[in-house]
Amino acid sequence: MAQIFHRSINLYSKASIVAVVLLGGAAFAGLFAFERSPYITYQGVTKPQPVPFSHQHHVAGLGIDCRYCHTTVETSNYASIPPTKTCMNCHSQIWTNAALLEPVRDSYRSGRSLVWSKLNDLPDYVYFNHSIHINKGVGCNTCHGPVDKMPLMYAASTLQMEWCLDCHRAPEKYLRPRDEVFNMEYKQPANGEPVSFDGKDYTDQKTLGMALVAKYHLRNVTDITSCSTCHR
Amino acid sequence: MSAPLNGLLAEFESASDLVAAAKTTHRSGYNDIEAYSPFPVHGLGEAIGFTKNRVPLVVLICGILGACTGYGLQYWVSAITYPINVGGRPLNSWPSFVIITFELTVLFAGISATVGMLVLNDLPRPHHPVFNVPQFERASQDRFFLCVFAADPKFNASETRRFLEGLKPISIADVPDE
Amino acid sequence: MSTDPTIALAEEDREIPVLEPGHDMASVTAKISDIVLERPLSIAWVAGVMFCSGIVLMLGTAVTYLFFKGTGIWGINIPVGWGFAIVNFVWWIGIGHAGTLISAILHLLRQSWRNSINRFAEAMTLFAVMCAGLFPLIHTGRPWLAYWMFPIPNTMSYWPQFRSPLLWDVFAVSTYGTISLVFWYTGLIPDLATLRDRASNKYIRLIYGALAMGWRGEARHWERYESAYLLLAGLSTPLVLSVHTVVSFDFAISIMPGWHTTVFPPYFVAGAIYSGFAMVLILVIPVRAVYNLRDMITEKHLDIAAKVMLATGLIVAYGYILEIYMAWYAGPKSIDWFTVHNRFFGPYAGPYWMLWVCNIITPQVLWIKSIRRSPVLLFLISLVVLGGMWLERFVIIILSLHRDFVPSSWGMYYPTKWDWMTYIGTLGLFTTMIFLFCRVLPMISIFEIRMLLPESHVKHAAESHAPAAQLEGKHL
Amino acid sequence: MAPENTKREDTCPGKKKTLDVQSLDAKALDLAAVREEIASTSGPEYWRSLEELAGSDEFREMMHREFPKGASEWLDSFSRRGFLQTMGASLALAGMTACTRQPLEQIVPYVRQPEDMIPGRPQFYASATTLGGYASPVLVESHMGRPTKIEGNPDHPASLGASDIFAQASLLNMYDPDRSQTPVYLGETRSWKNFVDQIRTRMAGQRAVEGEGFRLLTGPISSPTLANQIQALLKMYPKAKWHQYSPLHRDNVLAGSMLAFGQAVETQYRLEAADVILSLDADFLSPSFPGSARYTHDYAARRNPDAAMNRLYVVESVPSPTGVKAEHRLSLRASEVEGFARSLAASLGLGGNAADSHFLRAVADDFKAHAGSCVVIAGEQQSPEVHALAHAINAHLGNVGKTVVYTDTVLANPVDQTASLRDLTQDLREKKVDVLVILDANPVYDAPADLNFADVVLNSGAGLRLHYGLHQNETAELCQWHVNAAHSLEAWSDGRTYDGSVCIIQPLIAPLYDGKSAHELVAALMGQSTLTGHDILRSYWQGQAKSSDFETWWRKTVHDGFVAGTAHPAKAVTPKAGLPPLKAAAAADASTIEVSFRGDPAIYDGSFANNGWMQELPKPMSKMTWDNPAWIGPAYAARTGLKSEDMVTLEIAGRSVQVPVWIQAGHPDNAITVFLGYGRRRVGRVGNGAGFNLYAVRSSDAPWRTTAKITPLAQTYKLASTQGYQTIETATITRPVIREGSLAEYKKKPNFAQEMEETPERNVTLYPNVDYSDPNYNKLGYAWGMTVDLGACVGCNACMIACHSENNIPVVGKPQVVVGRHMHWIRVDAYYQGDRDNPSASFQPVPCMQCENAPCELVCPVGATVHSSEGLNDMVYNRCIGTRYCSNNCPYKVRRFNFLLFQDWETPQFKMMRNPDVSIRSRGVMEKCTYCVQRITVARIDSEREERAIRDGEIQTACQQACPSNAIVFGNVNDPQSKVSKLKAQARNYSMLAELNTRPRTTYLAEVRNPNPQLESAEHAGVDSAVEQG
Repeated sequence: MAQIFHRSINLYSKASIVAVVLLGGAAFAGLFAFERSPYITYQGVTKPQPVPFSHQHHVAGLGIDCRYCHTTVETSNYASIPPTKTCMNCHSQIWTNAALLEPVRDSYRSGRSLVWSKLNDLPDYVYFNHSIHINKGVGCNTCHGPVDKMPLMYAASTLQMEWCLDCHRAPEKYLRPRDEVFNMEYKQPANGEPVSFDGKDYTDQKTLGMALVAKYHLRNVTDITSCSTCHR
Repeated sequence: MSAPLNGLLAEFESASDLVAAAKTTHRSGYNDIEAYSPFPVHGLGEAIGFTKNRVPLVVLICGILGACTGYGLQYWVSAITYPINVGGRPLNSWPSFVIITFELTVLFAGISATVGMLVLNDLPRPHHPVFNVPQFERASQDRFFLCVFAADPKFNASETRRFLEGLKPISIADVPDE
Repeated sequence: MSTDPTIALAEEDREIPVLEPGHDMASVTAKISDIVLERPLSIAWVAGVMFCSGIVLMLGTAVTYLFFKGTGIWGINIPVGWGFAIVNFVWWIGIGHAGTLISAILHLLRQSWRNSINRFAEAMTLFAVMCAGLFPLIHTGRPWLAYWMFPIPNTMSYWPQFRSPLLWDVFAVSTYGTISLVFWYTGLIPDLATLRDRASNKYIRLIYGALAMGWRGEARHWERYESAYLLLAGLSTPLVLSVHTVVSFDFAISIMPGWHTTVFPPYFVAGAIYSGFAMVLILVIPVRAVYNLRDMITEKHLDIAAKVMLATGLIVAYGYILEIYMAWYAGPKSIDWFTVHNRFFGPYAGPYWMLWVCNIITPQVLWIKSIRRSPVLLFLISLVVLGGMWLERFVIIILSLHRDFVPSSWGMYYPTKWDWMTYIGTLGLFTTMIFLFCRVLPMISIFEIRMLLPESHVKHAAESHAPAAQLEGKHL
Repeated sequence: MAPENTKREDTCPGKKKTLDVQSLDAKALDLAAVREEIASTSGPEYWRSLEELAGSDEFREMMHREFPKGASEWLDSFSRRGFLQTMGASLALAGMTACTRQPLEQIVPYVRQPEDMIPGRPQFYASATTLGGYASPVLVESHMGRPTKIEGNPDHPASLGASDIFAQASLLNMYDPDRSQTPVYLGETRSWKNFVDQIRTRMAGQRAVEGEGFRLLTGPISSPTLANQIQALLKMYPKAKWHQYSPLHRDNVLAGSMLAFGQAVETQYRLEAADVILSLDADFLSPSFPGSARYTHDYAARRNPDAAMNRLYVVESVPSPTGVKAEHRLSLRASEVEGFARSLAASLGLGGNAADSHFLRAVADDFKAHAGSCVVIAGEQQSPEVHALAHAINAHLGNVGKTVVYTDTVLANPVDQTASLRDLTQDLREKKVDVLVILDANPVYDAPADLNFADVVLNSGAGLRLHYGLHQNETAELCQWHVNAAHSLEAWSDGRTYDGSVCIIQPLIAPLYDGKSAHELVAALMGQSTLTGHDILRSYWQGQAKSSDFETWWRKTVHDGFVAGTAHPAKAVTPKAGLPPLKAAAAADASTIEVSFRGDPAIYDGSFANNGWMQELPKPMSKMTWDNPAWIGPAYAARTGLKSEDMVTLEIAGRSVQVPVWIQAGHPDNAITVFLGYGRRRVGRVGNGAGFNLYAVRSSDAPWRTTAKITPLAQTYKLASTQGYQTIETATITRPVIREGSLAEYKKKPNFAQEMEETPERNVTLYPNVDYSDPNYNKLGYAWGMTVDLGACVGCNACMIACHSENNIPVVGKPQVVVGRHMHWIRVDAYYQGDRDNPSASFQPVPCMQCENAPCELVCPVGATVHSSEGLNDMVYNRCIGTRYCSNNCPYKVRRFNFLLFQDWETPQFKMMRNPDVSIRSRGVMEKCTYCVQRITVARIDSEREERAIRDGEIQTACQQACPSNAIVFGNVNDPQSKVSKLKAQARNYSMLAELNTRPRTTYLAEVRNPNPQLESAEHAGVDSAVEQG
């Protein structure tokens, strides 16, 4: 009987098997990467807005406090997007005829709302409450990132469940004193610059975090990783 | 017979003949030999001096590996990464974890048995010099073959052929290398 | 368990061998492999495949519509949350048991007769498990999320819930499927080599050649091969017993009356083997006739299979009776009493008594040797048993659910046309696969048949070889 | 090599080919040729055959049958939902998976945000809803300007925070997409302005003739403002007439008070002061009874066995929740009740002669023993005589002023509505009418059949027929003009509650289809079309307000929701001497049986017919949905061989209608009860064609009771009862899920309920128990639990509708209910025990038990239902893959599954109506009661922000809040001081199916009844045995 296969096939046959296995693994890994990619999460992606509003200018430049516009952030689950009126408080005096602001003025005249694209968009089955996070010492930029350095706003975090859990499983990693919550310059304590809280200076986040957890009566991890904390 | 010789292939009528022939060949100092049969023939392995079979060891190791993976996975998921109260049961509800542990043990061991066998047998190997010999196609049907490879230090085309003829095969063929 | 009668029998009647005399290696090889390589396509075969794949199309339709509309197209409701889907699942899985049982357990027990039917039974197992595996997937409300049942790292960093019997099922069934496949393929390798070497068509040779992976039957290979095969058998034995045990946990672990019973595992396993052997007979009887394999699958095989059915059938009967006994023991105020009462006289009493007729009463005729050896009768009885086993699952699932603790929530379950289409569809899928299998792979393990031949064992060697061979030796 | 040769032969390639060829094509013997042939033919053939398949009729038929029809078959009740939608939703669902992309969403902020508005936090406004003219005070929850939920007004004595199904469901009425959306003239849509112009000329014409041909038909009205407007209208058109009609009128009550006192008075009951209550066919615990919310509260307050319990006797002709609660129930035909009343009066010494009976004697003695602290309540459907007798007895026993109070009538200008409508019809017949204005009434549908109003109206030649209402209904069809009404949540108005106090109805939202309020319409009739409802209301109250500073007064009034101090004062009335004369009763003819007419418990007179919540609400006694079968008694059924779902022809005075029958346990023999309000033609997609129209056989001279002939038909009709037939087949409950005992038993053995079933030892377990009080496990130490007092529950279903509304529960439609897929998170089970003709019955509300050892959680393969640290059995919809295993393993069967796409993802109105704090579940997902976790979360977050603990009672579940009898109590079981802990500590507290060791957080307080020792021996034995074995 004649050879059916050429000698080289011996190598190929083995190689192909290995290759299939490797490719499978690669595909899997790729999927994971894709799942977390900005394409899916919009992390760091700006979206078209009626007005190119610059947080950098308003926060860093003018030093306006977050709560001037996001009025209900301490009292409600929504931080709330300011009504056109809030913009007009200033812009009826300054930049009164900047072309950029025409949509705002038009909205104010016509009573038609500005329509913004939502950037930090949680799935509808997730119930997030701003007020309690603020109250427990979660800084604005802990989740929203360096807003004061964003000419155009974008979501700084993936807002995926694993991201939420990262903090809910160990809040002490991120907490800060309440009076620092709205401070965009706040830095976590380091040997160089300690953070003082309750009259004590803390040089590392761990101990500070623990102190805050105790002080602010944070619920246990078992409590805040219970499903109904966020899903109902 | 232009191609370089890879070995000599003797064809036998029955399993018994083959075993006998293999024994003699092996005893008379040929080590790089191989016997071929259409079904497992008892004692043929030792006849050609095959002793250490590592398949069981592979299976044992993979089995243990499977067991650890099984319980480890369940324990890690239920008690470490996301501890959560399910129906008032403790986080490490070991009785519930036995089954999947068992399943993974069998899965790992089972796959390793076949894969191990193939790897140790150096399969897949679709091409092999012996296939060059026409009558070898009956090695998978009803004939029994004994091959002495040229790689064997004691091998000598004419010597060995004569030696094999002494074993009363049906036929003897050269195994060309190409 | 099931093997005691068969061993006994292997001693007892010698007159019918497992392989009719007059065969030599060449002839068995030729006979089996020619079915694949030489036999021309018959109109009947083509027609059969066409018909069955038509039924598969129906399955496709049913499943597509299911995905469009949701499980509501079925008859399920609250309280009866599980209907045909799970009934069929358990039924198919049960059928799937014969294969591995025959090839693994009987291999360990050195039952030579299994050599002629194990290949076929294993194929049947694979296809049955295929059909079974379909149901847990499609019966979920959101099948596109079924992958959540597997421990895959994910952005939710949330994982399956390992205390759930359903999850045990997922692992048990997929392990069972995988191992059966591996076992089957391992057994095929030497035969694939044979086909490779006998094929006259170049392309066919290429295909079988590739599948055979260059098997040459080297002594060393055989040594490793045999130990691997033995280990696989050793591993599959607890596996096959565990699978239906785990399936039974779906019910036994719950707290529903009629489900929460410790007898379920053994009784499910027995039932599985019961239906498995029934299916083997249903397939083997026509096949040995059509492909004229009566000399390799002899009446002896039928006889043994029948006895296995008889034995397992009795175990199943014991299960039924135990349920009634338990109810009696718990007393008339107990929920168990009510459940049994509801089975006897409730709205589904019909199916329940049908079940007794099919599974317990009919098979008793198998005590008669002549019936055990009459293919036609065996075929019919097997059909009845298969139906009975399907009814058993229907009774266990629907009858237990439709009336439980709180009377206000009692209900009824009526299957819809979609339930039936899905069920019949899987039958079509199964038979299609069998049809194809018959034509592309050796239905009988050629090399293991060779080992049944007297010439196969080495004469001079004093120490015993495959006792099979000895056995046959005595016959001939 | 012999074998080899043979082999070569039989497999000779040549042979093989020929074989093949023959099988393919006999003529060609050469393989190559054959190959060619195949190549050349196979292609085309293949395509042809496919075309054939696709083109064949069978194929088309198949496609047709399987898809469109199959689809429609499985669509839920709203036929507009189609295939595309299913796909759309599946996509929406896919959005629930982990690795799908969020769709782009938008934020639309206000331009000028209202000061008091905090996005994300609901606001509550006091208002009122009306039913049959009577107002019930409510608080309306509003999210960003969308009313989403209706609660009772806790500050108002008529509600005390409770609400009823009608108030709750009126929310859905407002969002009903089938509402009339524009004025219509002869089928063409017109504008309000256009209408005003048209009508001006007409009314001018009437002005000229002093309203000679002007008729106004309204329903019963309690609104002072509207009444005042109508008076003004009548001044303007002196010769005009004002008619009132509603099919569920209270004519007999009115006639009764005329008979007894010679004047129209309102009768109020003070049940908190009543030790013994006798109901003469009065279903005063059902929400359609004016003041039922308060009555239920007062009644239930006296059901605590540790305090002084009241005792309820019910003599009734139609099984009712009130009858279920009775200690002693006497089942009589409606016609026999008067006889009983007379006998009672006699045996109490008011003259006449008493037919003596065990029951009667017991009641009489009990009454004598409790003179001044007992009360007789007569039913609206009972004859004036019965009412007069009731008044007499109450007066005789000195109950007046104690348990009974008389006041001015709540309805403005009460009239005999049947007579009033009869007059109108007369005028129409005589062509006296030129302008007919029908305000919020639907006589074409619900007028007594003998008036055949439809023809009369059509042939009346009235030049202007105007219908004003929420729907373009049967009446609108016969009117030239239809004006779309504003819903009471959309417009300013007012109304009186049963005690006469005035509630201000304030709009929660601008009219969705800018409908007009009745005030505006009447104003328009007076040529004041520019006035807004708000102006009208204000100007009226400006006149009434006894306050110097109207603005503050008005603001306070609107804020509180009612006008302080407007409750009617008690009124001294003296009953006429002597008993009402005995009317000659028509001799009952053997071939006929007695028919009673009743309003439907859920859809009332038909005005809730297009309300999916109400259609799917299981009626208290039969658990029937979507239909109104006629009730017959078990005895009658046994005699005639009728079965539930059999169709019969019901013939009354020459008119006949076909209805299915339902065997109702406890229904009197030789009688049949039919329910009005169904069988509507023009109400909307939900209500059209549901049930059977019984108005077709109702006559004006016998609106509540008459005799009929029944002839069985050879056909059956599928009914959708959520409890199947178990309502009358509960013989074989193996564990007593409901437990009750008599007061005596309770005194003897307070924990009788617990002893009915053995509860497993807490610590006999392989596994350690979870400690919910451990601060390391559960920091704030809350462990939520609930008790349900079976003694207090009157089965009014308020909890079910409240839950429906709070939790965005979908309506599934009749076909789905039939196959057992209704979605109620809390259900009220009805159990009947003992003699089927006069059974002892009980209600049992069943929400999720929130088991600590939850069987459902254990079996979920993906962990979609797990326990929260506070002991809630969380259901995570977005994790659920729908194996339904949890439901199978739930012994209480409280889990509900979205078998199909039950939720409506399209209709914008419904989107507005939904509670934004609760996920909308879609296809393939399990759902269940969550203890209103959204409310818990809000309360917890608030308390944490304020750094305090949640106060006991701060969290109310929707069902608890609605419950008029306070049967449901929710709270923290870790806090021994909480109300719920105290209740759980009571001896009669028991867990359902405790033996299963599921450790429910929801437990029940066993019902304790206070039977009259004189009668108890007779009845209760039966019940107890039923309970024991049962």
